[in-house]
Amino acid sequence: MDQVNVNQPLDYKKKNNLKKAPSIWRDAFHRFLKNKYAILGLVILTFMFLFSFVGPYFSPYLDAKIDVSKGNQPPSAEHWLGTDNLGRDVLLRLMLAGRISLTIGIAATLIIVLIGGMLGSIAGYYGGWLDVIIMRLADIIYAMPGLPILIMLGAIMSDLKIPPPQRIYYVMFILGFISWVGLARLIRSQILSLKEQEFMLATEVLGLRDSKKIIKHLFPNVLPTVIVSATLGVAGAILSESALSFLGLGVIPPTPSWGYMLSAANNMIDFAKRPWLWIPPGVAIMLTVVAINFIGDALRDAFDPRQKI
Amino acid sequence: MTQFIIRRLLQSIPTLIGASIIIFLIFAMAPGDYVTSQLQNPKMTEERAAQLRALYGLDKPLPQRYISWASGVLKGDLGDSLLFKKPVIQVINDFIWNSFILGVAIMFFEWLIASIVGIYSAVRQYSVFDTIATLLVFILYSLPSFFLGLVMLKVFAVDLKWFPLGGMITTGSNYTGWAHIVDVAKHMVLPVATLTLISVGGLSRYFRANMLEVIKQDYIRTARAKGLKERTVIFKHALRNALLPLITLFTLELPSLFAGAMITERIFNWPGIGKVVLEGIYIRDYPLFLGYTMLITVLTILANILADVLYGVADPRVRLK
Amino acid sequence: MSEPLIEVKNLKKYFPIRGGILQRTIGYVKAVDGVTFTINKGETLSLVGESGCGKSTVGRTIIRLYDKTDGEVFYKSIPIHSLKKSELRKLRPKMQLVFQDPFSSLNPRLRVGDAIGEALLDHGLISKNELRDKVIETMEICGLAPYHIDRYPHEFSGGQRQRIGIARALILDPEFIVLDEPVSSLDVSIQAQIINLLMDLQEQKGLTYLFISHDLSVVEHISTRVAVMYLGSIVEMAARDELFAHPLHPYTQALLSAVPIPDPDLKRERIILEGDIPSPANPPKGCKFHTRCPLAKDICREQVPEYKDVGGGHFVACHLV
Amino acid sequence: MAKNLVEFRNLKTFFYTEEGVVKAVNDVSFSIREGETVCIVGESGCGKSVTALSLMRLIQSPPGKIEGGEIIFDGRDILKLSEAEMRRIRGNEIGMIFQEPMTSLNPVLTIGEQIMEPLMVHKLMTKKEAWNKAIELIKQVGIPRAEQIMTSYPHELSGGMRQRIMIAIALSCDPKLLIADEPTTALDVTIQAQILDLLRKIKQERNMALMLITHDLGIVAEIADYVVVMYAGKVIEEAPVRELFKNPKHPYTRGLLKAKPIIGQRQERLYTIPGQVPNPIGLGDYCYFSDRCEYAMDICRQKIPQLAADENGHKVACWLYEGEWKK
Repeated sequence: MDQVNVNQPLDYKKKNNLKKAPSIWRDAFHRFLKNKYAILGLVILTFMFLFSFVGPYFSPYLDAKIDVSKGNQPPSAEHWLGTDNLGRDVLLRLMLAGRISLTIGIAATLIIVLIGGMLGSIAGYYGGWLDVIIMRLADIIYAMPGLPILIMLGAIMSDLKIPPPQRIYYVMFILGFISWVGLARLIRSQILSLKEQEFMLATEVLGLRDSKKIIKHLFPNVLPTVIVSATLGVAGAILSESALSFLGLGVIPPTPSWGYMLSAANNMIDFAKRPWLWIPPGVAIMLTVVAINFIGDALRDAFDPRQKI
Repeated sequence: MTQFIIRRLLQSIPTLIGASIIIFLIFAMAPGDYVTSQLQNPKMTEERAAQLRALYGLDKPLPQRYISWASGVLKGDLGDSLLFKKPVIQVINDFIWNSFILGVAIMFFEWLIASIVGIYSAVRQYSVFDTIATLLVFILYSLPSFFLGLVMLKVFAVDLKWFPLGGMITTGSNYTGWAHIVDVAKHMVLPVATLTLISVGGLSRYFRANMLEVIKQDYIRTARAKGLKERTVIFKHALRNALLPLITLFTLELPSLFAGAMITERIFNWPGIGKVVLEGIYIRDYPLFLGYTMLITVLTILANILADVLYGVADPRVRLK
Repeated sequence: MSEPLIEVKNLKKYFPIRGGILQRTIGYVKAVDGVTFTINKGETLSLVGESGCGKSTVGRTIIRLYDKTDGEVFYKSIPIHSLKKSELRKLRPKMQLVFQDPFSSLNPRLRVGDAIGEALLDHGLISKNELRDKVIETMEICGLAPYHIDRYPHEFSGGQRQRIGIARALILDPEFIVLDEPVSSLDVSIQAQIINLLMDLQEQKGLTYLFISHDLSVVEHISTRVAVMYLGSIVEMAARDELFAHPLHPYTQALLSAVPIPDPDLKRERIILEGDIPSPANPPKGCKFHTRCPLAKDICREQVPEYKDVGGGHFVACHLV
Repeated sequence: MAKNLVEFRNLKTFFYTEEGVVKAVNDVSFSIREGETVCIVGESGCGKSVTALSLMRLIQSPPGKIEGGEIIFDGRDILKLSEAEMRRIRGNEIGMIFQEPMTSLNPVLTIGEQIMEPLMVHKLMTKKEAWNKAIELIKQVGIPRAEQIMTSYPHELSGGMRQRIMIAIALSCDPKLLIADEPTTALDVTIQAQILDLLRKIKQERNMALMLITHDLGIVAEIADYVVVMYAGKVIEEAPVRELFKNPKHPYTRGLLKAKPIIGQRQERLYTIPGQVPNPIGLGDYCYFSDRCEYAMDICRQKIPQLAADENGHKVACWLYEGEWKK
């Protein structure tokens, strides 16, 4: 089939080799790195991760026994953040608590992404009565007040005498099951609008199999929204977990958590006289959540530069 | 319009029933109940406990208990609070209005500040104000409410002693009239400041995004092409459109006026429904907690309907014939 | 040369309007209200008309992108709308569609080479290693440089994107292509390039086109036969020269006289139609054009005109002809 | 010969984007006489709309900025005026209508309110006077049931009716100049005919200059007195309408005229201008059309041609017409 000389094709002056153009994800990554808030967020978050997961190995008190005689010492050379009422080093507790809070935050978000993502895409892609059921369920959960339900479930966990180490997993699932609705609705509405786009109609005309439509066309276009809301979701999950633990209904001793450390402020003397007990965990939560929000916002701009807000 | 309201009410009935079932199931999951937690005190004997349970109908099978509870709720009888030994309705009525005053004050300041900051930073985009405001909003947006509350108490109450350490009125004082109002106001400052700062971040970002979206529309360019003053273009043409989605947001926030911020009320020892219900949960006062959660769920559903109706009234395009 | 490739018999496509409390169907938008025509192999039939006349809906219903409400569509006497999903999928490569908007018809996150070649692979019509050469070959046929194969759509101009859309359809070696306003959103100089490309491809590969447009001058250039649509029905259909030389239906005459001609000295008496295009949700009774027709009589207001051949394949639906 | 109402002198309007500086309007000069209809014609991205927005000083900065040149309107340099003085001109001495009637009216304000606004701001009319004048204007632009239209909202009107309302608003203060930026591009051809007919009627009734921006040469032939052809931010040719169509000089203008199929004059194959409009960023000192031009000479790739007029005022910027010895 001789080549048709339709009109001389585009000039080849600017010929460059056939190397693959940088993928769309690498472009987004470059835009992400150009955003100074993102860098700030990344720095803080990496610090918090190192502080929590690597820090403890540098602490001399890693296997120190509880020694009430050394309790409630203010910050000093040996104990940079002083000691708590059981004589434990507050700095070490903070690090160990960080592990728990970060793990729960991420795990809860993964659950949210799993449930919300799946139900949202099924409702959006297949529609019909499936969509109605899922959305009806979402309405119900959305109507119920979040915090009271969390508190109630926390109280039940205490009654069921669930051992502290297992409680962490229950808290993750609870947080996940309560807050998947937002993401499900977001994904559903995005899929519905994508399905109207001409390039999705084109996949129908081309006769592509459903699997190809979902994996190569819908998924890459929904992924950015999922990544952004998942990132912001981690921040939300950490805040909820620490609130629950602060009320003594989430993670409870001996498992350390920032929220529970903060509840030290409930006793008047510690609150007024020993701020080193409860201020550091508060600052830790704030730093982590601010960092995650910076990253989430920068990701949103990186993926969709047009939506500059 | 009425047709729309009827349809939305009918649609929300299944949601309400579904929510009530789930909430009741959660409570039913609880292993013990009030009665068992009483077993510790010596006077309580086994068969006395059985009698009590029968009295409260705790021994019947689950669906039956749900039916009796639900029918009670429909008749407005939410059962008795175990903590206060009085009908839940009364307990709620006693404390909810304290939460309401706090809620109204918070919402007022929140919307006032957020609208000013949001609109100004949208109109003056990329200005110094805008960058600082965005940064500040970001930090406030990520603060845990209880931590901010504690810090406020520590700084302003304990150290500087500008404001009382908590509660609603100075203990032991029986001011009346104006003095009482001033006293309550003084007690309100810290909790209101805390919750306003927490919520102003998200709302001002929303104001800013909305204004930016509207400002780049064609009809704003038309308004400028008419030679109108910039103030008219922004406050008459742009703002009216930017406020539309915010009506929905405002209405959806109304239930929070009644819900009361549990944690903040506890930190500031503010005698609102939030604090009371929270204390109730520690001694497993399920009827009170159940009643409270249902009330908030109903209010949320009604707020959703009201939001759609108000949006229809405000936006001529949607004005439902 | 002229055995029919596509036969359309009394095709109807209604979109339901929901309303009332239970969102029951309370009416229909009769987008396509009984349309009959055939397209012979290697021919270009144009559907021309203004917005809301249903031309795009006809194009999409023929290849079963939308399911029909009534009537029949045959491709080589295969009833398209009664095929099972799998049978339809096998037939898809034979009938393709090129979209109007170059910016939304390409997946922004898929490389151009994959967008063109993926269907060929998915239908198993080619092996993986031969794919890249086939894509490059098709791109060159459509006037795209091979080194664009790995780029993303946002790096291309409107004209180039339309070429990618054409390559995506062409690579499947189709027999019939619906061109849904392919050049409407392009500049004049780019429009000419795409029109020439389409006509050359038709010549070499014996393609059959259904060309949908609102631009009569482009239609006159590219079509073999032309059908004029108004509010869901064909009001006139004839061979190109016949229709442009002797338009019989008043709407066709008005359409032709409304097209601005780039010749300042041309003085011609212009037919300006009054009023607006009625909404397809409740079209006028009798002849749908009677509300705007300068020659409307009483019969036009009551009776639907018969769509008849007035000689030599020149169909028209008007009482006065 | 009526005196010049508007004079663009070496206007430069640039846009500062992340990828670089886009010289949307790059040293543009032409003028519009009183009561005259000048059509600015060119393809997308040639700078025709930016020229009009620069005259109205509606360029959004950042990212846009008027870098240089002058715009003399009725004897005053628009670029030197204070914002307050400029506001007195906008909507009062210059009216403007846009391409998208569907989004150009404020969806939450009634039609009446939007027509009365300029009347009350510029003509200091009372609400009552403005109301009556608005009804009169609605009738003038050919819309029936004016009172009912006053209280209805934009979404209740069709595209054609909304464009008529835009015209009513633009004409409300009897402007000396009406700018119409592709007024009929988004409309169906029968509705477009109505709007063009209305514009012609208005042109006769009022001694008002009309600056019409379009990419459709058919519209230019029907309504223009004088034509300015733009390409990649520059004016490449300008002439009275009959002269331009009868004797097009610039290869781009000739190409445009041949590329558009014309009813009744069917060609076997459309003439095509190869390639596409150049990337507006980093355009150097050469004729921007050179890489698409059949007649391109070396000089074309080295130096930007200047606008030069022939004997009957037909200006063109192309080296074919400017023999090297003339310079």
